[in-house]
Amino acid sequence: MAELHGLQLDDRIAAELPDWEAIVAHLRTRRPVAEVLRQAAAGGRPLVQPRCGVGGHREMVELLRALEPAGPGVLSVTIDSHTRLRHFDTAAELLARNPADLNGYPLVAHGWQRGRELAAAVDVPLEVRHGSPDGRELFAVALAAGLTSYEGGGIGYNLPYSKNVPLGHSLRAWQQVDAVCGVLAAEGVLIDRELFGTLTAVLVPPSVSLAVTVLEAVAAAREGVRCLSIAYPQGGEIHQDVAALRAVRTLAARYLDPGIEVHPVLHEFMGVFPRTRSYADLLILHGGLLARLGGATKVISKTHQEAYGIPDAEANADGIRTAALGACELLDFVRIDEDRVSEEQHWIEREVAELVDPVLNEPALLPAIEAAFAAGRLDIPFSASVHAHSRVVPRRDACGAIRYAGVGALPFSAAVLRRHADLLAPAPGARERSPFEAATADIRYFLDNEDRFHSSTPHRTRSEPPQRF
Amino acid sequence: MAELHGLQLDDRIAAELPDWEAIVAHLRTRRPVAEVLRQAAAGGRPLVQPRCGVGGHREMVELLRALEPAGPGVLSVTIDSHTRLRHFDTAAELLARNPADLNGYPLVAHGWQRGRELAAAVDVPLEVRHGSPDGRELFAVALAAGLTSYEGGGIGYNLPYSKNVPLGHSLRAWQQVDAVCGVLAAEGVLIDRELFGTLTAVLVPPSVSLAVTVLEAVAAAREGVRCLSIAYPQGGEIHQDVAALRAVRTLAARYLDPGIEVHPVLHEFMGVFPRTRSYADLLILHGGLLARLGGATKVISKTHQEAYGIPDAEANADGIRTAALGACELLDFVRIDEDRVSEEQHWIEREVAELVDPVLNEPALLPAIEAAFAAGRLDIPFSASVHAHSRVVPRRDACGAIRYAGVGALPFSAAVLRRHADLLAPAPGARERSPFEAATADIRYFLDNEDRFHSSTPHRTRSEPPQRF
Amino acid sequence: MNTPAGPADRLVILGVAESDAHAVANQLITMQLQSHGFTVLNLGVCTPLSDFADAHDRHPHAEAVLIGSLNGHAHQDLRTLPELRAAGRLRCPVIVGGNLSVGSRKAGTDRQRLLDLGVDHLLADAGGLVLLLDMLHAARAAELQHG
Amino acid sequence: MNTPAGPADRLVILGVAESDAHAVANQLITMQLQSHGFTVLNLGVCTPLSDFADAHDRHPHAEAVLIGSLNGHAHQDLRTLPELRAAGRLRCPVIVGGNLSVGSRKAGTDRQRLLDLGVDHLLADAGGLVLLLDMLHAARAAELQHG
Ligand code: B12
Ligand code: B12
Repeated sequence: MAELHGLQLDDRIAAELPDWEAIVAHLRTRRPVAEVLRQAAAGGRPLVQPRCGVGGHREMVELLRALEPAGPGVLSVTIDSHTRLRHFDTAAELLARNPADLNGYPLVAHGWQRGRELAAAVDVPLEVRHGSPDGRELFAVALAAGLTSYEGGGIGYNLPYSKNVPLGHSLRAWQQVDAVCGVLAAEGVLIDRELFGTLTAVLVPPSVSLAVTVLEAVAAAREGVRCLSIAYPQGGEIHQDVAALRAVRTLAARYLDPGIEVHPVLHEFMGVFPRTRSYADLLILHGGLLARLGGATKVISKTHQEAYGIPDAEANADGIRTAALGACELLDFVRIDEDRVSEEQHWIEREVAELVDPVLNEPALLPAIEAAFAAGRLDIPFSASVHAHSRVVPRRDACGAIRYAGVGALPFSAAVLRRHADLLAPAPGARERSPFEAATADIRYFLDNEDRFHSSTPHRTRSEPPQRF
Repeated sequence: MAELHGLQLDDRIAAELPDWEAIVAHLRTRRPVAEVLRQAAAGGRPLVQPRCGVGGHREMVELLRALEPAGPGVLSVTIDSHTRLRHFDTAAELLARNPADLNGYPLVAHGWQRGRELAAAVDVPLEVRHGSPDGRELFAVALAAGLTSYEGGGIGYNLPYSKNVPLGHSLRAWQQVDAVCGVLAAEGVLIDRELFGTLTAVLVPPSVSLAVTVLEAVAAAREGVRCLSIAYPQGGEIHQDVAALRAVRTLAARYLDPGIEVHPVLHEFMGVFPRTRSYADLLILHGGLLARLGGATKVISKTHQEAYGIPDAEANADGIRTAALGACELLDFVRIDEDRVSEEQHWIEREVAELVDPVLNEPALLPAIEAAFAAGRLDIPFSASVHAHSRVVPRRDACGAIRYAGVGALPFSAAVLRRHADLLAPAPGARERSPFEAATADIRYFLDNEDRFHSSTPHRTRSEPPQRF
Repeated sequence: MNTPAGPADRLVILGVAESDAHAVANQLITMQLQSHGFTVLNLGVCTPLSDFADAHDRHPHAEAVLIGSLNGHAHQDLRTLPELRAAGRLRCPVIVGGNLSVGSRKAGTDRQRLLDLGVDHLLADAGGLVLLLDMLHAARAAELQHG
Repeated sequence: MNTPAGPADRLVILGVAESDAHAVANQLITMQLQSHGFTVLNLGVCTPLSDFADAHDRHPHAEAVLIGSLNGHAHQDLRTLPELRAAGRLRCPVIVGGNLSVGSRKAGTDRQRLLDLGVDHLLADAGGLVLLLDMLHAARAAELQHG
């Protein structure tokens, strides 16, 4: 293990990096993502950022250049799965053999010099998006490449992204990353740290998402992080989603030092996506509109190829434009039932408090988080990891909003439990569904909406199942 | 001149037609458009109808079949310009020489038998859309073909569509058409008559559009017409447009027998259309949303190729879907500033009353209409015809709503005039624009919005001028 | 030296093709040319080519005949141009502008067949119109001077 | 006659490929198979192929090994199948399902190269899974009977 300013790194990777002063000097020459976010926040319209990453370097440069004219505010370097899991050798091997087989850009295998080439290829600044339970090496390479925004956190990049990395390990790995950002911030170099509240992306109740990001944000702030992007995944019911996005700001005001910049980020719908271009485009546009109504600084766009596979550049550029259109002037007239939003926001904030306050009241934050997940007092649905109980059972109510049908050991008050039970009370005479049927229907929500749309007139064609191989 | 039940027709064309009883018998076998409209009105979501017409018969059948799966509620037989102007021979000649050179389907040249083939080719019923100052022959052929919906009126299909057809002539031609519909209605065969409030389509003040259709509606009702679709062209400012659509119903209640079915119809934006697919699609979607908010029974869709030329089938199908998406469930949450809408609606209704009441108070309606246009007490902007003064000067206000910068001899009250003057008062210190500059900017409104959208982020590409030859 | 005619004397004949009722561009172009000092004889929409020829017969000093066509029927509506020209009429520059064929994807042949009819200039946009008229005017002045 | 084993005895081994963390389908399929009476040994996400082989060694009567792959890395993640099979392991039907290559337009070759590795069945959707398992089961029963 080598060390880069407190960051413990694999020796081989550390050996390739420039020294700390050179890294900082180069970072100072870059336009920080934090500045772009601040501008967007001031302008009142969310900036749009796509996910994008392909294996080959030349292909990645071309991809970024192809997307820039669509007007993203930030571009992504989305990392492949092998690199995320620290299988750097597999990534390097596949890169040598068949780069098109990689589902992202293996930045560690390419090395920081190529990272700088990516950053130089476009005017728009870049963020590294990945899903590494332990993202230290990747972070070091990204820093050396001059990238000023880095996604991830010890909970959100562990539980959805790996099977058996102990939370204690990931939380401490990310603590080191945050501490480096703290050092840099103190030197005047601002790194935007985005927290992945999206989690397993499918039917995540807003308070689960927000509880996780609040805890990660508090942890990051304690290490000196000064710019935080807090991401929430669109669930599909707009009043709930607007409320959740707005709650990001109120929760930040409650739990964080006011000197920290906080940017709510919307991840456009991350579940099973519509299959027809027209309905997919509507959902993408709808996400842009939601982002504006919810006061997000940034929206991560989807594409009409989402159901099929990693999108090509054209579809991705279209997605950026479509999301931006949802947030554009022509729809500024749109009002929403504010009473309903306030009601949702009130309960979301209350639920988050019930989840995080006991943890924050413990003397040591990271062990308290670990213990809470071990006891199921914190939990996420559909966990990939064995380190969350996954006893939370999310269910859509009649309006499509995501409620708790089961809370496992989450320490919710009776009032909260009663509200969810009431909201999920079956319509009188409704047929009982098995848990499997109910989960399937809730997951396929937009697919069913899409089918209903396409078959609402007698002759309209329905969507076809995606061709996947 | 031959006669078909009161309809005076060119001998050659009349000679080809089946006799009246055979026409009526066939009409009885068709599903009337009126029924489809009634269903849509009850369902609360506008049905979508495209414009569509190509010269060749086989091509037209294929076009209708290609559009049906996109889910239109009604399909169009859009007629070519020669036929509209009763240049039946030119249409027939061009049909023989090069059908692709026709900008619509020359139904008279093809004949009623082929019209029946069109109707049989699809399950969705058909409407004839044209723009004939004198549409009697075309109507007779359409009836014989079994088509149950026919667009046009003595004002709206004259002033925008020809140079020098006296209003007296067109009003009486359409009176005959309406009278035949009245006879049919009395026999239980309902023909939907759509009135073209769209007029010259560019910057038409709502009260001009509605005044014309109210007068045409009253004239039609007096002849016995029982199903009226009243079309209004989207101007681009949503509160004004919603108000105008809703005013269709209140005005109908005020001026028409309650036994007459009235359907508000929205024509999606008919002016200079955006050039990029993404912004064009947004405007098409926006029109669908507007139609639902305004309570339209039907929306006539546009396509992303509008700026370029008559759309191909694929673009047209996409336009149908996109308009329908704007009116679909996923956007049912959208609220609008209802106070602003009510305020607009109040003034629109008042203006319409100020325009039509003096005319309706005259003893004979058609001569009164003629006299009012001759005196400029009724008028339209950008008239194609010498029989309107075209002294109405429309101008967009700061919000984009269409106001009167000049009213010519329209008999507006001082209150109305003052309101428009106030709304158009230039911002203090604003540079004065020439009438040409102002008109150009107002006409290019969505083009400018589009450019602003595309250049709102530094690297986004702007729209290119359309390639037109 | 022959002084070119001052703008006040510059007359153009404007109108829209026979089957075409699109009036807006026609009225805007009138305003635009007038603001540049032209006298515009506007024949309006739905004007047969023979009416343009008649107008030119009445105003032989008109600099150009400007015909708008938006509905896609330009070729059919201008088909008698060769005949009229053969009869010695419309012997001034004929400038055609607008949207000159049916459909949203234009072929080069659409352009060519209009030129083949004898149309002198094709413009997609009215923006370049004054410039074109000025150039034609200057060229004629030069011709008169040297010719 | 050999009675086929009742559903209660039917065991399948399920998991997600090595580089892949997509958990939702995995958990739904578990529910689905359990509701059809299967016993599911779920190895969860990010499971190397050797772990599937180890599990099969421990449970040789498992009817099939079901591997999900959604992230596009199916081929790389299953590359050691020929080796393992050569070593006499994983000698049961291997069924792979999900989204089996990178990109939104799939080539026929993506499918073929998985079959070339020795994958027995490819499914895009879990809908047909029980049917497939039943067919394999019936075929094996028939084999035992006649063989
Ligand atoms: C939710 C989701 C995530 C979540 C997963 C959370 C979790 N841990 O479960 C998060 C956000 C973490 C995520 C991460 C990533 N994801 Co993801 N994700 C999705 C998404 C949106 C839905 C998947 C889902 O849960 N569906 C619900 C289940 C019920 O449906 P399903 O998975 O399709 O399963 C059905 C079939 O596939 C089949 N099936 C599935 N498994 C099996 C197994 C067997 C044996 C059988 C018979 C059938 C079968 O039957 C199921 C039911 O019908 C899809 C896109 C989409 N809308 O479909 C992308 C998608 C699968 N992800 C994708 C990718 C690439 C990734 C990442 C690599 C990031 C990246 N580079 O973009 C990382 C993965 C990191 C890693 N190490 O694997 C791509 C795959 C691309 C490709 N193949 O070309 C997709 C298609 C998105 C896209 N269009 O780019 N993802
Ligand atoms: C408004 C409009 C109408 C109104 C016209 C009202 C009126 N009387 O003026 C109404 C609704 C009545 C109408 C009717 C029809 N229309 Co129309 N209409 C339009 C629309 C939406 C805008 C036109 C406009 O006013 N633009 C504003 C002016 C300022 O711009 P412009 O016309 O483009 O003019 C510019 C240039 O073209 C050029 N230019 C124009 N004229 C000239 C002349 C000269 C000499 C020069 C140099 C330059 C020049 O300079 C101008 C300024 O830059 C266009 C589509 C669009 N969005 O562009 C369709 C459009 C022109 N119409 C079209 C058609 C086909 C028709 C119809 C035949 C119906 C049909 N089959 O669909 C009928 C015409 C009937 C007839 N007899 O002609 C098509 C033409 C298709 C093609 N060429 O392939 C278009 C393009 C719509 C489409 N995409 O299908 N229309």
